[in-house]
Amino acid sequence: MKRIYLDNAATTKVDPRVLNLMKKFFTDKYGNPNSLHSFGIEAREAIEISREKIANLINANSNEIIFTSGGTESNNLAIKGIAFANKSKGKHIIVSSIEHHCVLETVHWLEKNGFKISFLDVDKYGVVNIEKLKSLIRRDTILVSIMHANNEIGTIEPIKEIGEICKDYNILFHTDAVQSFGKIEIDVKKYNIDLLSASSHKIHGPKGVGCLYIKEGTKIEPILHGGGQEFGIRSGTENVPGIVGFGKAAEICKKEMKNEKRRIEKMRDKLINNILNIENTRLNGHPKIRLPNNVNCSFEFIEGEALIGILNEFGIAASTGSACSSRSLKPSHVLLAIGLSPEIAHGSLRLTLGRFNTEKEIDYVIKKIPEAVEKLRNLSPYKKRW
Amino acid sequence: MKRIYLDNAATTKVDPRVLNLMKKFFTDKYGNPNSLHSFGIEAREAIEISREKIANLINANSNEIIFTSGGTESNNLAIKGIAFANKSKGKHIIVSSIEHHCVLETVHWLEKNGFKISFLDVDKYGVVNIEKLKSLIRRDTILVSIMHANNEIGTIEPIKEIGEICKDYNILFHTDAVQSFGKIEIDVKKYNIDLLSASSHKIHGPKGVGCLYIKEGTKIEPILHGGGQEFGIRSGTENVPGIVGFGKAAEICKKEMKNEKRRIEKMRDKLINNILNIENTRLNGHPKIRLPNNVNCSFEFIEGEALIGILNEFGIAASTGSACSSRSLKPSHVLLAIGLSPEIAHGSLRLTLGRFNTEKEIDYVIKKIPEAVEKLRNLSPYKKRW
Amino acid sequence: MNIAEQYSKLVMKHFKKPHNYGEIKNADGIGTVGNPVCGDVLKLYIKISKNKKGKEIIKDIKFQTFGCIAAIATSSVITDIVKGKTIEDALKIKKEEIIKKLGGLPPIKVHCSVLAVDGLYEAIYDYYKKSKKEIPFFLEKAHKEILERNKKER
Amino acid sequence: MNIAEQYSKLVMKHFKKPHNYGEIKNADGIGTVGNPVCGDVLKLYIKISKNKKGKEIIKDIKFQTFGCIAAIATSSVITDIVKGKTIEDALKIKKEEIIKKLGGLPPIKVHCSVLAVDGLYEAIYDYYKKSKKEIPFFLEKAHKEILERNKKER
Ligand SMILES: Cc1ncc(COP(=O)(O)O)c(C=O)c1O
Ligand SMILES: Cc1ncc(COP(=O)(O)O)c(C=O)c1O
Repeated sequence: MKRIYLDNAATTKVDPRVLNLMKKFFTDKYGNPNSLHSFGIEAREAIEISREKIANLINANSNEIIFTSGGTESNNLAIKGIAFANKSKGKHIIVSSIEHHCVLETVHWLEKNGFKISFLDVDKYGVVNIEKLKSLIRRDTILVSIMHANNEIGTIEPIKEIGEICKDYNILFHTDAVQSFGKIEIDVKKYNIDLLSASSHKIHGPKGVGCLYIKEGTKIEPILHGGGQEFGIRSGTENVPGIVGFGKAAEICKKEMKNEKRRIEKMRDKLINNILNIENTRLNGHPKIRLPNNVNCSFEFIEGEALIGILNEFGIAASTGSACSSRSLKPSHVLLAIGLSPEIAHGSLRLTLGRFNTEKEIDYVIKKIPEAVEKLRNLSPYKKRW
Repeated sequence: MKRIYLDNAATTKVDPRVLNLMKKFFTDKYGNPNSLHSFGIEAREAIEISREKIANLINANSNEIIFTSGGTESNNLAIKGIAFANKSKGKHIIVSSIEHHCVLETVHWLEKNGFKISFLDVDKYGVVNIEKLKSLIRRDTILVSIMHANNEIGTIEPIKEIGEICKDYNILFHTDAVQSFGKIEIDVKKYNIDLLSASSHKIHGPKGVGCLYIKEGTKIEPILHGGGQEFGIRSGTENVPGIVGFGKAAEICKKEMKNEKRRIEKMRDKLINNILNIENTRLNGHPKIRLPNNVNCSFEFIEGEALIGILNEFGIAASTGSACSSRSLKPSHVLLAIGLSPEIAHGSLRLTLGRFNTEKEIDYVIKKIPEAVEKLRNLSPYKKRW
Repeated sequence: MNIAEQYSKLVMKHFKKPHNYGEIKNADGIGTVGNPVCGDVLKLYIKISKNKKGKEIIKDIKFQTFGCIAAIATSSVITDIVKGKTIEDALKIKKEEIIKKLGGLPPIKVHCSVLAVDGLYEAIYDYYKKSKKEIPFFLEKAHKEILERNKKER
Repeated sequence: MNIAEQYSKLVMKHFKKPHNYGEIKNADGIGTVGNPVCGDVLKLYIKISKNKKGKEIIKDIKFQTFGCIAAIATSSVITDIVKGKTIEDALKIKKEEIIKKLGGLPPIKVHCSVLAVDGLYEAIYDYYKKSKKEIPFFLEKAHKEILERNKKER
């Protein structure tokens, strides 16, 4: 059976052009970039070229890019690294209530270790409350961390305004751009961003590599100590093929962003329009200010994991914010934060598009989703009302 | 020019069999192992198979293996994770003085954060002083971390004895086995090891992946917080192709260890014997109890970086413990710890063998090294004596 | 956690083609258990008649479920198990039997098998109630416990 | 840090084929600078004669170096620079000139160019001393500073 992958917010297929470039760094140019000899030289050159490509995509300087093992590590490094380096200045950090787990768990850990955390709430579309942000700022606030775009509902946050506020108050601003990086324009200078996290496997690059942009001059403490790689900020032998792949993936994104955005938005809108034709269905996230590739809907009376199960039988790979799909048996904190009742949160479906999705696939999906919903609603004790 | 790679302790060429298995996980089975659908299923299965292969190599259970981004992260996780989880019990940690930077820098960081560290010295061969170990143990000692084999001089430490002592005193024992894993036998049960670090790129697997063995029931705090992957101990989307490659690499090591050890030891001994024929030259590390693939010698009157430079011109990739090759301008702490004077440490050369080295290559190297040494000694103001 | 980690082939079989789903219009007893807030609601309909020996049996049983794959599969399998059984025997069912019939359930989904058993108890309780029969002590007790469970997160 | 990061093509050229290396048996002046503990020792030999105008020139110069690639390359290049120069002009050499002639040096290796200049000063100092000439004040001062530097880590 042909499979249709609509879970590109979870991870993506590596672009063959990316893999192609990576290959020789496994079995041919396999040196350690810290070695003196020719194998080391060619590996070093390769990662520096990648660094430039990444920097280019967000208007940074290449010495501001630190390679990590992925988005989770980048967020941990950004938040813990800034917290530890600035604890003499203050111990208060502000994050939004819809951050990714790796931000939330990190600040919870900091909270247990003497830091104070404020959680900024969001409106029904998932947009953070800018006025509230100002009121949360204290004299000991050292960091504001607010994601660029939400991974579940696709809402894009007003990071330019947030950056300005942080600048005015002289507070460091970190943004988790894992979902927006390479998909929509980012300019760290224009947006006054001090730290920015990105992950390779979300942009058709390989898994196991990510980066943290750190504005020049920003004091940060490492979280992985050792040989002093990555300007002393992130030790560990560099993942050369991974970094090369990430760089290539970023380069492709930059080149193709404009057209891809248009192409993917068109498919997104087609999906949304058709899904909303199903009765007792709603769109989650902002109707306009959302990622080009994100669709998130809730179907009343059915549960998301079961829906994923049926779609999977149809060859469609999708995701849900239902409790039943999580380890914790709690529905998505993001869906609850935008005011969904738990039962509606349980019935959510996320479809996220990528470079390799086609119009034809979308047409198939549009046919199959009502079928799947209908099948589960037929099993449900609630058919028209709760 | 054909190049000869003799820096396998720094990193290794990925075995084509490994890359071959990895490939489809980039562009075909590219799912996120945490996804519900079929892409997720196949990715999950793949990493669980890898986990078993890794566990097999060291006689662990597969739920005792945590995948990380490499040896550096494994060591950071082991030491910080145990320190944080046990700080109510005690804050004293013992490490050897010849640990890898990522262990030493980690304990230095802990020291700055309220932990007490004791450094165990070594004899002239780099073997830790077992009697001294016992005398360093205190009532608040929570962890002993001593490497299995040293990355510079190849000396193998008596970890079985250390494991017994730790068991007797009821102290956790961590060993950095990055250099020994897959090369010599390890049995975590027989050796009473509680935590063990390994890295894929040292055993002809891909860079950017490693693992930490954590004995079942051992309390440890994560250092990367987030989605709760890897049994909640190491968050972040799993590097599926990397993990698959690491597993395959471990499987090959297990299968071929016996023969490979013999083959590589033979080349090692040939190298050593021939190098020691050069006058004013000595072997560093233990003459017998050393890694099958490690050669480390010092040539008087010349400096290592220059020697690497000339060997590189001959197409030979090697490494040195000279200050000039390091960021810090300090010679190798390992060479100093075994009692070498700085000038002798500066003249050190490390040759480390791997699966793809051949007898023929070794013959060429044996011819070229005296030439290189001679060339530099001709430039040197010291010819026969300091 | 994903489907592979969680679910046996048998679970998936029941999920894909559930047995005995739907409503029984003139049911003799209906059990409704679970809580939509937790993402699991099961409604079990039973039809009672007597066998040759004059014992009451569950002649027909159907379910409606709002819930995950495991909830649907456990609902389906319990209808298989008890259909045709005497009420007496049906009341002997344990969650372990359901789990076994499904070739296992992941630990985090065991509560779904409890839900199925609860649903059956409640349907029988409802039948007793409606038909004004005397309700055995243990069933009265179970009923109270189930009401408690429905309020909490499962 | 590796060779690519550090070294220009010119550095590598001098390293691979150093100019003017070796000893001058009956040198007029010898400068020895650096410290083997730090991994850098340079010995510069000079031979002095007079040019047509009667000024003293460095007629020949050779070096011996125990040290890294940068140490060898800076040694080689300073011999190129000063060979044939008057002592007066030779003493005007700055480390910047050496670095420029090598197409740059990585920051961590700049001390090697200082070593080369020091070696030259010391060789000239030694020549003045041996030939019992009056030592200019600035050279005496430089000599003292160099002795200090030799003791420390460079
Ligand atoms: C918004 C966001 N932040 C962080 C992460 C973590 O990135 P990674 O999977 O590379 O660890 C993800 C994806 O999982 C994400 O969507
Ligand atoms: C003994 C030892 N420990 C730890 C490491 C670090 O491993 P990695 O390079 O995978 O971070 C290395 C190699 O660099 C090593 O040789």
